[in-house]
Amino acid sequence: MDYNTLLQILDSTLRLATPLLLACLAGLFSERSGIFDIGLEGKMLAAAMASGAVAFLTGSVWVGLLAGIGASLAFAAIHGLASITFRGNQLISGVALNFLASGLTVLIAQSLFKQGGRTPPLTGDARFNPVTLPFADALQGVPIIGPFYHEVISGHSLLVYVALAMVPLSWWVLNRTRFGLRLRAVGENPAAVDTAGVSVVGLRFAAVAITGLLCGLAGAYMATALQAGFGKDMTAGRGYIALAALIFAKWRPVAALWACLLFGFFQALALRPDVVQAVVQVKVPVPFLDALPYVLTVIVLAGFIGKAIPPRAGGEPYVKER
Amino acid sequence: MAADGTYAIELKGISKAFGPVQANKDINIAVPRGTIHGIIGENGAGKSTLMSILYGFYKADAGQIFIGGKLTPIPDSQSAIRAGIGMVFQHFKLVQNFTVLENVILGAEDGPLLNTSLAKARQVLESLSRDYELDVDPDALIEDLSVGHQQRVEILKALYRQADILILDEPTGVLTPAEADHLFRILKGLKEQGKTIILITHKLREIMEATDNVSVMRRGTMVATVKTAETSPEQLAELMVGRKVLLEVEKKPARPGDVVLRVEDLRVRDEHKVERLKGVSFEIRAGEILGIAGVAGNGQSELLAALGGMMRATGKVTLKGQDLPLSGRGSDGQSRRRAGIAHVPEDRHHYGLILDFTAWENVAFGYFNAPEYQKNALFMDNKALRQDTARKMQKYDVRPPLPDLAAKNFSGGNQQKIVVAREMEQNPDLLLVGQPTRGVDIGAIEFIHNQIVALRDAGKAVLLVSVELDEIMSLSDRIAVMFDGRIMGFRDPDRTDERELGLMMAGMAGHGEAA
Amino acid sequence: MDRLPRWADVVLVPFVSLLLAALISALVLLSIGQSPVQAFNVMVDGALGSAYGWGYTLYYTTSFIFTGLAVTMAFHAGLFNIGGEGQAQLGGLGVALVCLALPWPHWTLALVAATLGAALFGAAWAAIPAWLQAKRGSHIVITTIMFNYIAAALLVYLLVDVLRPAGQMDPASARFPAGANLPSLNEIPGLNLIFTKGVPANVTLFLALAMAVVVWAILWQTRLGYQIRAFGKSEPAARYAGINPVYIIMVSMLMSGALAGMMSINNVMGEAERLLQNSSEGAGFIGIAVALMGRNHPVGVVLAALLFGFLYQGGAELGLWTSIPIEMRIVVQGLVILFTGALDMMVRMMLTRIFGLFRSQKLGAA
Amino acid sequence: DLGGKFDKSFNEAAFNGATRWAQETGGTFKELEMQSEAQREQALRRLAEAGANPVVMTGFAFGDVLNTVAPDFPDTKFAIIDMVVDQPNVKSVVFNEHEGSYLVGMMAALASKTGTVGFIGGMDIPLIRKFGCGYAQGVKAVNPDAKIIINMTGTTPAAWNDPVKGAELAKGQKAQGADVIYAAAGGTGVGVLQAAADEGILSIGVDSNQNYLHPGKVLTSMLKRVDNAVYEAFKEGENLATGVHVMGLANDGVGYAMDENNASLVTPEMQAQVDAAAEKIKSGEIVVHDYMSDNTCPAATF
Ligand SMILES: Nc1ncnc2c1ncn2[C@@H]1O[C@H](COP(=O)(O)OP(=O)(O)OP(=O)(O)O)[C@@H](O)[C@H]1O
Ligand SMILES: Nc1ncnc2c1ncn2[C@@H]1O[C@H](COP(=O)(O)OP(=O)(O)OP(=O)(O)O)[C@@H](O)[C@H]1O
Ligand SMILES: [Mg+2]
Ligand SMILES: [Mg+2]
Repeated sequence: MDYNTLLQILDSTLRLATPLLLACLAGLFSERSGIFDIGLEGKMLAAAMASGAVAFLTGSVWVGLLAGIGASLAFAAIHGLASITFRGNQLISGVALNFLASGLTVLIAQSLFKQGGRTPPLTGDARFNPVTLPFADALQGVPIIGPFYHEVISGHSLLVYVALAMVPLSWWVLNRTRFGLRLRAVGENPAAVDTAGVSVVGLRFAAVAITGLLCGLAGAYMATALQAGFGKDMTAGRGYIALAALIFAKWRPVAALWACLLFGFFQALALRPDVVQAVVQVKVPVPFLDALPYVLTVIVLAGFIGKAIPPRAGGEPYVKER
Repeated sequence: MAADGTYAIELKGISKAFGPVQANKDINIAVPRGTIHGIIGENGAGKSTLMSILYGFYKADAGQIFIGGKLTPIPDSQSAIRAGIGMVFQHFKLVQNFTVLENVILGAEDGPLLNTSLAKARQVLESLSRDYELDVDPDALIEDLSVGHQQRVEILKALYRQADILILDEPTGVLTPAEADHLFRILKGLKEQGKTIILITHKLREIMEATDNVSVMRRGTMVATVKTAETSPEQLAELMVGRKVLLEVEKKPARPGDVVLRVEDLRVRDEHKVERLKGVSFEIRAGEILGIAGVAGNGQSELLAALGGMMRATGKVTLKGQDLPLSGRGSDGQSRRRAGIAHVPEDRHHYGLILDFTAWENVAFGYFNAPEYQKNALFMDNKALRQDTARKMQKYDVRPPLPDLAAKNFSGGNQQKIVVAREMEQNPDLLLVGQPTRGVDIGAIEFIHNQIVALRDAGKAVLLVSVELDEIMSLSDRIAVMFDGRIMGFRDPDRTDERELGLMMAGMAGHGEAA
Repeated sequence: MDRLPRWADVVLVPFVSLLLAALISALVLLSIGQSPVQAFNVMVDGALGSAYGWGYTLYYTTSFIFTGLAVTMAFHAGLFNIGGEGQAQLGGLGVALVCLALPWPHWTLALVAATLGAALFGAAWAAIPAWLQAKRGSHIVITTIMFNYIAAALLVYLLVDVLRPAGQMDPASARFPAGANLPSLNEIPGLNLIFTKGVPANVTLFLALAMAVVVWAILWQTRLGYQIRAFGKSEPAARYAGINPVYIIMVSMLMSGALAGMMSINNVMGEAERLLQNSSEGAGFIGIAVALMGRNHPVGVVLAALLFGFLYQGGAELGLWTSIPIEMRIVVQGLVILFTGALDMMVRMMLTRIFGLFRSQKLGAA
Repeated sequence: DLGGKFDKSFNEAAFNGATRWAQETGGTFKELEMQSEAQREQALRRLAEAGANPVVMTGFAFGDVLNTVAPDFPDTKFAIIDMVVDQPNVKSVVFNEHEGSYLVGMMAALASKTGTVGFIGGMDIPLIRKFGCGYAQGVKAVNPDAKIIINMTGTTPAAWNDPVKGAELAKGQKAQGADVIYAAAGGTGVGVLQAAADEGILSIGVDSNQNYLHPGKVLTSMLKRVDNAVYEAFKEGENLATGVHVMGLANDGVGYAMDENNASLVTPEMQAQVDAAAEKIKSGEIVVHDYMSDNTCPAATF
């Protein structure tokens, strides 16, 4: 495989890893606060539809972005209501919301545009267009790094860089701020937070809201940057891959970055079976590449690559008890 | 009452119901500033509920709270903390994988960023630990600390928030006598500083030693508040239960037969591969009660678990000469029961019962393979099971005697009676009993103690594990003291006292002289 | 808080949840400018209005009974099996392999063999997550989700590269031999008086009902069931009682997977008569809703399955005769899961309030 | 088919044909879309049930199902596109896509500056290879040493509706030097055309005229007059002429699209050259190899 092909694959790796990364960090905040969320998929989908539709109607991608975040937040709110306020089963709530999203998005898109649940293609300012980083062209000449910087690093939509920036930010918030301390505490032992006079419900809703926000970004990226419009079930299981990445990363922001890049890389490879074949010298069935992230996650879950210990209070609704 | 006549706390007409349960009924209590005030009462009498209301953890259905003489509504813990109230709960509220420092500042941070708060807290902790013998390593992880130290962290949390009213809910249940003494020294120190302390406990001895006044609760009502100096343990016990109770069990001298259980060099590792039982050897004869004294967490639980088939172990154990497998096939609870071992577990809620199951389903718990409960090769005989349950509830006076009632709807004591009935009615060769009277009120204690003695007199062997020294002293024919996974020594209850046992429980003295 | 009378808990709560779901669905329809009433009529008419409609409703019901029972079985062991989808697809593979193996002389033989095949493959697919849960403590919800995706990928591979007959373009297995065709309801003497035209509902329906009885018996009449339920309620207690956790997790998940796999007898063998990609059509997930609605009791599951059969067929009819997209049924499904599964606490609180009022009034009157 | 009614391509063409008929004759038709493979049979039966006649279905995937359904409704007429189903009451319409592809292949070669062109197929099946093969022959005819990059989106019907993957593949081919990309991939093509436009290279649409999607950026579209076929079928109505019906260049079954959107891209010379070839094909002077005839392709390897 020549260097250009590699660059090209890394390039699409970054593109494809971005929604995973945003969703993964989203899940990270929720689960660190003790709320399991398998509804990432649904939130992304809702956001994708909302942003796609609104961006088309208003012609402004920014308004679309807000709409996407709004939709995702709405779903997050329901999840919070069910799993925090009414202490329902968080997993079931997640499953339900995924169904809801996959159905509602098509219904709404269809009733708005009558195009079989699609939103019309977005053009111009209704989309996030590639931004070229400074010196990208100037440095292109420089061997190795030049093309790398130009092809892989530069020339992505703004949201890609936002996603990357979210990683250190998340780490800092979790480990260096009061909010972070309380968030981690509420995920480990809510009673400790409660008796310390801090509202468990408040903290968890805050966490779920952040999840909504980040999923909103992820969904908007799908519809307005990676693609030019929303299409039925366009997230295609990315929410679950993000979940897998989260476990793979053992609920840590920086590790999440690597996990998502890895899974993004698999997706990029799945697009180029020809390359894979050229490299490994045997025909690798595409389904195998598709399944790889899931297989790896299972291996991690099995504790063969270190044990993945979720937050102690994860999944259980908080009931006051002594 | 108090020197300066004003009260630190006054509760007026506090009531609280949990659905059908009236946990607190029109409670009135006044605590003078700068005193240690004891509260005693049966399990479920409403002590913790009352304190939780004072701490804003529960909202009272009715009643008023006065702090320092002025009406102070306490809707949540936040306002309780602001009112200068700190609470150390029965079960600690610490984040296991946080450091002491992080736990202390949690919720009391100075700014949105941590580093400043941490720096300040570090200094405060140093001075506090100097003033009150509250020394703990600020950077240690909670999960690495002993219970005693964890409790100190809880107290530090309260003091860090400038609490001048400190509530402790059954603080000594998990402490060695030494640790307990240390705690009471700390409390006295705090009292000197003018802080007010409320102490909930079941141990009359502690009340008599540490408190200035004591309030007694029964079934959700406040029955009396008296000066400690002017009362006696007997009187308090009577107030608690509402009738005379014998604090001592009377039993005939034991007539030990031949050896039933022989344990040699028993070793157990927990799931973290830590050795919890470090080579224990002893034997129990028919018609004998061997009491295991010791502070919770020194290997007694593992001993019961290993013998009961709940944990795999190494060493040699024989029951009536038969070898008992300690790991692999035949080392599970079922095989143990078949071998003739019955087991009243330490924690009925976690082990002894399925709270969502009905009483009759619980009576089959562990014995679902018993022939008398089978209709045929395929199906169980649920009808026979119900009848059998009704009989046992009759005999053990379980209230209410309804086989189809869910276990969770029985009271603590009655839940325990169901477990005891189930295990004793198997008429085993060896009975393992852990904390038989934990979470059980004095009335039920009497009954259960008599049952255990009766079983002994019927020529059975009994292994009794309890953290209550009084219980060990009064029931056992021989006492073994455990510390750090080893047996420190054997004693004859008539030829030892709580001091000696306490020292041995703390790991001091103790030579293996069998009694 | 007050406890509700048992009947309210068993009947009223699911009913109210359902009502709420229906209400929201109606609002959704209104918001996209459709008439809920008309939609409802179309659904009722298309799903229950004719023997033909029933033919489809019962067909879906059959599938949902299996997947619902699968979720139920695992649930009582305290395991949330989201893997029904993957297990069903593997079950389909089992069915296909059996049916294509030899020219079956008679459908009864084929049915027995296929049932074994389906159960075996479904169970096998549940075995790995089960083992990981039992031995390594890997969260079964996550592993089963992962296995759904792995199953999908596996089937694509098999259908494209292995099972697809030469010259055929769409990824699907060859048709099953005639001897492996199960009689549909219209081919069964007696029933053919009702079902005159060809319907997909077939003898598998009776197998499903039989399974419901079997599951009930296992759970509430046998020692195994007793141990499963005890383990499901409290794992430490189970260990105290000498119940072997590994054994229980494995057995319950294997049974669960087998049940999920068996649904493929209905759709793969009974209807499509060849193995298609994504043959289970999400029935594995609907099983969750069915089990929740049915309060994890076989009787409830059968009723809930009928309800969802109606929703599913009715939804198809919507897509057919109205401009309401067929996705509407996914929305309804999501709402039902939400209200019966995640928000049932809310419903309970509501009802408890109401009951409380009644009580106090009674007292007042007395 | 699974691409979805509004794939801007295959199914949309069919839909337009039906609408045209409806408008002209005032007749009504009932269209429905498959959500999944498993539904096909139910849908088909349901329509026949409801007395719809004729029933027209687009896409090879119906073939097998139709084989079982058709006999059950002897007096209903069926028309299937892209598949030959041998039943007395079925009309099978197949197209010479290779001929149309040949023409756009020439067009691509003529427009390409890099001498590298791309082909992105939907689901990897003989039918789509037929497109690719014709295309490749056309390219080679103009520029024998042109490089042709061929990618298939996938192996399942999902490949008809995966714009994300389509876009990624297009970007990939661009990176490998392709400056004209022919998308024969249903809804996936939308992503291909989008990406091509973003990357500033040319693309070629398929089935219906997709030039308008990105004016000035879509070189042309290989027209497959599914709309005509559907229109015809409906028009014939009850007395549908059953049997196999081949639509090629000769009877305007296939072709390439010219309109104001791509006028700027196609020079008269190019057009002349292509039209000439078209004539030769009609007259049989040029024979474009049909991949499906023997599953081989002289001009490309899959
Ligand atoms: N969260 C709760 N929900 C329902 N009932 C409760 C709850 N907490 C306590 N109760 C009931 O209220 C009564 C008082 O309980 P409480 O814990 O105050 O008693 P206690 O005196 O602290 O008992 P113990 O000595 O065991 O700590 C008991 O009947 C108990 O079962
Ligand atoms: N957590 C709880 N939730 C609901 N009801 C409870 C709870 N705890 C106790 N109850 C109910 O309150 C009643 C009294 O329980 P509690 O444990 O206080 O009795 P108790 O005073 O401890 O009696 P005993 O002396 O037998 O332990 C029980 O009948 C039980 O049904
Ligand atoms: Mg208490
Ligand atoms: Mg009690």
